[in-house]
Formats: sequence, C-alpha cells, structure tokens
Amino acid sequence: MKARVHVTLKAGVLDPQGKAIRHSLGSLGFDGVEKVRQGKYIELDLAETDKDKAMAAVDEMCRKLLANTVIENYSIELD
Amino acid sequence: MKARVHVTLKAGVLDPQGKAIRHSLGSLGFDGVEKVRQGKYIELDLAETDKDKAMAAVDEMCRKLLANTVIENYSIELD
Amino acid sequence: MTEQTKITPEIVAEHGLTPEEYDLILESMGREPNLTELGIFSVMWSEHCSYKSSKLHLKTLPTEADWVICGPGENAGIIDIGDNQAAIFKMESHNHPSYIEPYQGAATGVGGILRDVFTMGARPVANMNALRFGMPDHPKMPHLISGVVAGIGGYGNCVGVPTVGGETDFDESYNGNILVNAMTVGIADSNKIFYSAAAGVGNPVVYVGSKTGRDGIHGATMASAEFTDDSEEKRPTVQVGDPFTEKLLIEACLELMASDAIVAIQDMGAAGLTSSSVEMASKGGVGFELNLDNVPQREENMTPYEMMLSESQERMLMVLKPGREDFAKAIFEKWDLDFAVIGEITDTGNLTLTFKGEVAADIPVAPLVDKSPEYDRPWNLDADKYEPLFAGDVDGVSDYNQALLKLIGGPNLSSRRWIWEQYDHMVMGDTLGDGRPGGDAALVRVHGTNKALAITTDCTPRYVQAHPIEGGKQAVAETWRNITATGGRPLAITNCLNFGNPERPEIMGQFVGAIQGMGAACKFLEYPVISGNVSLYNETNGKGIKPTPAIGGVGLLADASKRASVNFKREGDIVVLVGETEGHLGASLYLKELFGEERGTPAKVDLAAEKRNGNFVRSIIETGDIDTCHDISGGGLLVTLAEMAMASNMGANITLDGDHGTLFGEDQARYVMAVAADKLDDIQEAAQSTNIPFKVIGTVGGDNLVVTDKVNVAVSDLKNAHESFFPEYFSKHD
Amino acid sequence: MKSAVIVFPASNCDRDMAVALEKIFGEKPAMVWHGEATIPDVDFIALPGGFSYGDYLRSGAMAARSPVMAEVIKRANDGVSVFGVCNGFQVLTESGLLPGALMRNAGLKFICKDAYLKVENNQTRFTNKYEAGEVVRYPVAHHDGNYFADADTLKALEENNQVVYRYVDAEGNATPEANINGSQNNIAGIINKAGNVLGMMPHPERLIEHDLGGDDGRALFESAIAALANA
Ligand SMILES: Nc1ncnc2c1ncn2[C@@H]1O[C@H](COP(=O)(O)OP(=O)(O)O)[C@@H](O)[C@H]1O
Ligand SMILES: [Mg+2]
Repeated sequence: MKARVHVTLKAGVLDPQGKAIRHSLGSLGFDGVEKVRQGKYIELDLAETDKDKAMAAVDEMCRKLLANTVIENYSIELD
Repeated sequence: MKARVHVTLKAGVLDPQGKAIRHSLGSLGFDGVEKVRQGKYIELDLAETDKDKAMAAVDEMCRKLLANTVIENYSIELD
Repeated sequence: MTEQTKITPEIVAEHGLTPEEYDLILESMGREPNLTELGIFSVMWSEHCSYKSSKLHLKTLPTEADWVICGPGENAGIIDIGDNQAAIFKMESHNHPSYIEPYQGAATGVGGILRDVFTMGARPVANMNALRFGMPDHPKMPHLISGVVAGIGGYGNCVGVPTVGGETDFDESYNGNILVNAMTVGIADSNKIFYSAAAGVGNPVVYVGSKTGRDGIHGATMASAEFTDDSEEKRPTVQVGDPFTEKLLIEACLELMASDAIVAIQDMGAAGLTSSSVEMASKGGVGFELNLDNVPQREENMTPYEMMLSESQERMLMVLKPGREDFAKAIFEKWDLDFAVIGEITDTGNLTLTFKGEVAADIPVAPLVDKSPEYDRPWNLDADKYEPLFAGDVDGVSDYNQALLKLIGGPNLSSRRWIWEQYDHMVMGDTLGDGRPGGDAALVRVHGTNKALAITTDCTPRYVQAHPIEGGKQAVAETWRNITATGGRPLAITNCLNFGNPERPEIMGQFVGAIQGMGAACKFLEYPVISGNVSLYNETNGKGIKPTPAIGGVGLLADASKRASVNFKREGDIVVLVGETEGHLGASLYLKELFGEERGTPAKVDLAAEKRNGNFVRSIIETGDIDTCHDISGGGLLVTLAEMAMASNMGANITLDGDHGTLFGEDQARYVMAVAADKLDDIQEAAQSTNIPFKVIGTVGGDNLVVTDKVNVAVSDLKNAHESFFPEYFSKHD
Repeated sequence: MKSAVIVFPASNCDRDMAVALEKIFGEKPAMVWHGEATIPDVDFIALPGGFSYGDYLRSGAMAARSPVMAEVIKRANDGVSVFGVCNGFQVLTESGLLPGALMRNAGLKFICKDAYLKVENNQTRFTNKYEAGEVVRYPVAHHDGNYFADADTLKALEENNQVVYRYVDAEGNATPEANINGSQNNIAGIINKAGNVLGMMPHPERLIEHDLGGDDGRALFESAIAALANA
C-alpha cells in the first residue's frame, strides 16, 4: 500500500523558502504570484495491506518523525 | 486561483533523504516501510483567474525555477 | 540490447572506441567480447581512465624528492611532514557534470576527491576549490555560479571538512564549459597508509558504502541502446551526492583502518566497480572473481553491464585478510552502511564476473591496463614566442584611482567572501585565524601539533594561453610563492590539467608546453608532482577553453607561530618590496580589465630569482621577525598594496617612481612585506648580503592608500568596491 | 569538571567540542554514541554541531529521536547542564527540551562567518563570566538557524529572560542587518525555564584560542565551571 504524506507549515509560521521563491518568481518576471508556501511531500511504500492499520501507522510516523507539530501540519492519503 | 505543485525526483535518481527517513523509521520501530521518497510540495496563490493561462504560467515557473528538470519531475493541479 | 547482443561497428563507436582500438580488444581477448566486456574495455580505455593522450607527456614530470612517500599512480600522492605524519592530497575535475547540474556536479566532485584521500588512510583535513566561470553577464552564469558554490558547500559542510580556499576566475572561454576542480588534503600516520594493490589468492573482496544504482552510466551508450521495456527506468541519471553517507563512510573506513584487517582498498570513482577492481587486480598482479548477485543494488533488474559501469557515489572496494569479514562487517553495520563480500582474489589474472549462475564477463586484467592505447598526438607550439609589453606599448589611464577601483571591484579580483562564507572553513578547529580564506595560502594546523600545512591553488590561464611554457611555469611558481609568503616550505603539488580537444594540434601544443613549463619549475624548485588529473575535451562549438593547468600546492610550517599574513599589523611599519620590477604588461589583468585586450606574452619566470627571493622571504618569516607578507600576482604591485590595506583597514604611504608598468605590471618573484622599523636594518642587510632586490617603498598608516602623486584612495572606498561585486551581482540575478 | 559529548551520525563538531571541553574543563569528555542508552555520570552534556543525518527531513529531527536522547532528557530534568550548539540546538528544539524551531536561514544560504552577539542574560550557569550586555564575537556556520516560535512562546521567552544571546552589530544594536539568518527578535540562543539547558546557533567552542581568531568563547565554559563550584 502506498501512503502520500503532505507536510505543510502551520498558518502563522513564517516560510523563508516560500518567501524566497515568491521573490525569485517576481524577478523572473512572473507577476501576480500573491503567495507561495513550500512544504514536503513524502511517499511511503508500506507492506501493510489493511487501510485502517496503515492509516494508524502513518499517522504515528507523522507525529513521531515526519512532521514537527510545533510548526507543521500533515495530511495523509492512502491508495 | 490556487496552484498545487508536486516536485519529485525522477525514477532512478538517488534520494538520500528518503533513504535516511526510511532508516530512521526503522529504528523507531516502524516495520514494513519498504521505500520512502521525499519531494517538495509548493502552493501558489495566483492573481490569474483563467485556468489555461494559469496552467501555462505555472508550467513555465516549474521549468524555470520550481523544479530542477535534470533530476526532478513536476505535476500541477489547479483549483 | 542484451548481454548477448552482437557487437557491431555502431556499438563499438557508441562506446567511444575506434576500429583500431576494437582490433586491440579482439587481440587481447582472443575472441569477440560480449557487451559487458566491451563496456569494461571502453571505460578503462577512455581518456578519463587511460590517459591515452596525456600519458606520454605526464611521464616527463618530476615526481620524486626525499620527502615524497608516494607519487602519481595511487589514489592520491603522499608526502612526509615529519613526526611519523604524512600529508595526502590530490585535485580532480568535475567540469561536465557541473555544467549539466551545477549543485550535484560540484557536490559529487567534492565527494569523489575526498574518497581518493581517505581511501589511503588519511583523515581529510581541508578542501580547496578552483573554479572558472564564463562572463558574469552570460545568461547561464548566475545559476551555474550559485549552484556550484552551494554544491561544494553542501557536500563539504556536511562531511565536516573545512573548505579553506581556492580560486575563482571569469573568462569568456568558459561560457560553455565551466571548470570545477576540487582538491582534498588529508593527514595520516606514515606507517598507517593504505594502498590499492590486491594480494592473497582466496582473500575476500568486499563492497562497502551505498548501494549501486543506474547513476551516470555512460550516457552515449545508454541513450542509443534499444530498450525493450521500462526504458524510462533505465535512462542514465545524474549522480546525486549523499554527503551524510560519505561522512559515515569516512568514519567507518578510518575505524577499520585502525585495525590490521585491510589488505588493499580503493574508492569507486569514475567507472566505479570496473576501474576499482581492475586497478586493484592489476597493481597486485592477481585476478578477481566477482559474483554480481551479491552487489548491493538500489534498483531492480540491474544487468552486469549496468553494475560494472555505474558511477553511484559513496562506495569503496576492499580486500580483507581472510577471516576478518565479520569484524569489518560489524564496523560498517554500526555506521549503517552496506557491506557485502562480492568475490575473491584468484590466480587466473582475469576479471571474472558471474551473474545468476553464469559467467557474465571474463577478461584478462593486464591488457585492460597495459594495452590501453597510448597516443603521441601531433602538436604545435611556438616555444620561442616572446612579445613582452611594457609601459610604452600600452595606452595609459588618466586616473589611477579609478583604475585601481575598477580592477579590485571587477570579477577577477573582487572579494570572494560571498563564496567562502557559504563554506564552513573552520570546522575541525585547526584553520588558523589569519589563514582563513582571503590569504595567500590557507593555513591548517596539523591537529594536536604546532605544525601547519599551507595550501593553495593557482593558475593564470591568460599566461598559459599567451605562452604555454611560461604559463605552466608560472602556475607552479605562483603556488610556491603563495606558500612561501605565509612562511611555509613548499613541498609538492597536485594538478588538474583542463584543456580543450587534444586531437587539435594547437590544443595539444598548449598541453605539451604547459607540462614542459610545469616540469621545469617543479624540478628547479624541488617541488615535485605527486598526484593529478587530466580533463580534456573542454570545448563548446569547436572552441576550447583557455588552457588551465590548475596547480594545488602544499607546504609545511614547522612552527606555525612563526607565520605571516597579508594584513598590515601596526602603523609605522616599513613597507618593503622584494624582487625586480620591469613593468611587464603583456597578458596582464590590467590590459584585460581596463582595455579589454589580451595581447603580448607574460613576464618570463626566472626560476633562479624565484627561488632566491622566496627563500629569503621565508627565512625572515621563520625567524619571527616579520608577520606581514603578500606576494605580487594578478593586477601587480598596486593591487597587492590595496589588498594588504583592505585586509587590515590601514592605509599606507608609498613612494614610487615609475609609470603604469610599475604599478600594474605582473613581474614574477616579488613580495611586499611590512617590517617593524627597528628590524629594518638587519633585514635589509641580510638582503644585501645575498643580493636580493630589496627596496623600502613606504610606511603603514593613515586611512588612505597613497602612492606618491598618483594614487590616493580611502581604504574604506577600496573595501566598498572590493566587497560589492558578488552581492550586487546576485541581488540582480537571484 | 566531568562532561560528555553526544555523537550522532554525521555530527561533525564533536571533536571541536571535545577539544574545547578538555582544554577548559581540564578533563577529557566522555564521547557517547547516539545509540547508547546511558550516559556516564557527568555535570555537563554537550550536543555538538554538525549535520546529524545529513540535515535530511529537518535539521536535528532524526537525531532527536535517537535512543540516547531519552537519557539526555532525563538528565536535563534532573538539572544537569545540557548545552547544544548549532545542530545541537536544533536537536534540543526537535526533542522538546527547548521551545520553538530552527528554520532555513532567511537568505537561504549556508553562512559561515564571525557574528557579534549580545549577552542578554549573564545570570545563567553558562554566561556568568560575561558582563551584562557584553558584546562578543563567535563564529556561526549553519543553514538552518532562523529561530521561530509562536507569539506566546516568544513573549514568555522574553519575559523570563530566557533569551541569552541576540545577534547584534559591533556596537551592540539588534538591527535587522545584524540579524544574519532572520531569527525572530534576533534570537541566537535561548535557555529553558529551569536554567540548565542552553541552545545556541553560534559556536563558542570554535573561538577559544587566539590562533584560531579569538577567544571570546572561553568564558562560556569557564562560567559553567564557576557555576558548578558555587552550586
Ligand atoms: N596530471 C597528472 N600529473 C600527475 N599525475 C597524474 C596526473 N593525472 C593523473 N595522475 C595520476 O594518475 C592516477 C590516476 O588518476 P585518476 O584516474 O584521476 O584517479 P582516480 O581513478 O582515483 O579518479 C593518479 O595516481 C593520479 O595522481
Ligand atoms: Mg581514486
């Protein structure tokens, strides 16, 4: 089973990378980019075949390692 | 309009981060994680309201800045 | 394409082999090779591994001295630095990969050269980088410059080896072909050095490090191969560096090296498993039998061809003493690295590969190395060319202040702070404070001692272009001088010879001339070549780069407390010029940057004067009587004075007769020193008694650099001009 | 003074830290591998700089989950001095021993240079040998040193005098230009409420002898000795 995890910065947490990308896009001549936020996208291949169990496991992985919940949110999709 | 961009390593390109995450999950006791790949997830808020134009613009942004097409693929969703 | 593919002339050509070379292969094999065998021959006989165009000339370089422990031929060269310690170093190019993907190309260049050094038992203690970029306004340059610098830093910073210096040039000839040369210096105990010659029939051959993927497999071959399925998967990929794994590999190898378990060891560099196994077997005069099923693999369905040609990074090959596998394995497992016994040493003299129960390749090792083609390529060189330019041959400038500001604020002489602040240049705690980037040579203390290594890289491609022999000499002499200016005794060099297409006689002429010049300088200065690397075919659209034989020099300060640096230390010190000034403006930076001209030949290098003047300067620094010294190079005397003033935030009052030749001429064998007033007489006497040209030219002090009635600039204005090039460039281009 | 240096995979300032501790504390520190479950009985635990796990995922994230960290947390709770520099600071925030997070430098580049810092709180066991408000110069060498905490946390840090070091200019002003990495409130180093866990991005251990460019960093370690003697 495959899990796709998105880790994004919480609202209110400054995002130096997003800010820099926005600035660079501006200097490359792309107008009208109002905001950029950069996050992480992690794909996991799991041996687990049970959806609920997989979800529970990945949720725990996120809380324990993949996301820093002081500054980040995460979301999980399975397929 | 909002664009969501996923930037992932091309197949076959070494992913040191994914490798280290997988290893670390293993030492935390998560078994059965067979593979991990880490990519980037970028959200853009655009002033553009026309879907086709937005798509064309973001595609160019990806090629010029957001993705390193020598080693990365990208995909774009709009909403 | 499969392993059974019939070898056609097209396939031979795709592997970069000529029909004559293929005939040689048939002769060596006594039969037709299969595809894997052909692939192995093609990489071993490539220019990169076989040095087929350069070998003949490289052989002429002096490689010996009493302090040389190991010259060219191993992974890196080794010199004795006393107290049972050795310095191990080498420089290598990663030009083409860095042009394609600057971050990863530069990063993996650093990783590769580090492995060449620690594979010999040394702990890497310093990295250097010699960079050549195209014109700053070339559209690709901002991306290339920032990517290369970030890549060098990204790798070196993570492995925790300080990047302590280097050089950076800009020239049109690199627009389509930048140069990224990386050098590593390591330190080992002289009695704990590891070599690559395999020995002991039956001994296990062990693979350690990262898994093998399809990284960097010979592009041309793969691109033209007919793939049946998942061709997307099989496409050759750019090598991505993993400095984290490299750091673990360094620690694990050094831990294992502290035992007596290793017979031989070699990193997997270019042509990975092929060149490492072939070289180890060839040096030991033995055969290798490898079972490729046991090679740790990152991807599925890899073929023997792919495994043998893969350039995956962070891997090493070792021969262990029998029975020590478990001991070694425990160390590598502790460091979370792959460890696999993949074969053993045989007495067949062949490289035999088995895969899935079948023999995938069986090649006699000797011809892979000894029978590799060697070419005496035709070359053109005008050794007698001598077109010096002096003051009268060059238009004057009306305003010397502006000329100076333009020079030190221009791409080639501006401060490199923007670059070296991205490198951790202090980690390991031995980068001496005044040897941090910016000085003549970086000074890295030998850990736990009072000794220091002085390390520098130099080359002036303008000179080599104008006169290959003098240019080659000058590159060596400049490293020698830079080390000397810190108080170090120059011991040996490594080199990275970057040239265009050797099949063109004028390029080959540059190569031959540069080697002649280098050889002459090395011989005279007792400063041998102990390692190096050749990078040819640096061309775009039939136009070669300027010939760039980058030299990496290493010297020793026996007592690091007696050293000199470029900054003035005290107001009132007397400024002294050592060496003869004729005012050579041929091929000078002044001519190029202020007039856009490149003409004339550079000042000839008088090796006897070089040695005399340098030995004098060093002898004074060694007494502890002076602590301020800077050699004169690109931009001439005025630039040297400006650099000393900027480094110290102190001005100087200089009295000089003469014209723009005096101020900007690039005569060799010269130094500027600042001498405490009460020491002047003794030092001057010492100079006179040994016939050293020695001239008092002024006094340190004030806020301005003043040269008679010609120059008067505030040091702060100099600094502004000097520091602003890179920040302004990137504020425009990020 | 007895000390220990924790070594994570790809720590790379562990030796630098050990050299500094030995020189100033007069005793070789114990080097403790991250996989260990125990730490010898020491008064001072240092988490060194480097790139543990290559800084992959997030700097310090994987190291913070190392087996040894459970013991570091326990010792910290027992009141032992815990000192994290650079990557060590990142490990301390990731493990929850210190609040906030260290994000990518605002300029996105790795920075290695000397930085001026103001000692905002000299009443700690790590800074009692500095003058109040003293301006010192330590090197920095990091890519992820941009300190972030939410508004409440920041407020608490300031109110409790937990901000120990701030990036300033040579005159001691905490200007935006002096804020080399974009940290909130120019924060370079913070201490926990109990006053025994200090984390900072700059490297005092790199500047303890004149030959290396200065010795402003010495007093931090001397403070620790003095604090222990007075305890
Ligand atoms: N220009 C040169 N001068 C002296 N020695 C050289 C030169 N080029 C290569 N060598 C030596 O040839 C050997 C092979 O070099 P190279 O193929 O670059 O090594 P590696 O296989 O480790 O990458 C090394 O010992 C190197 O020092
Ligand atoms: Mg090698």
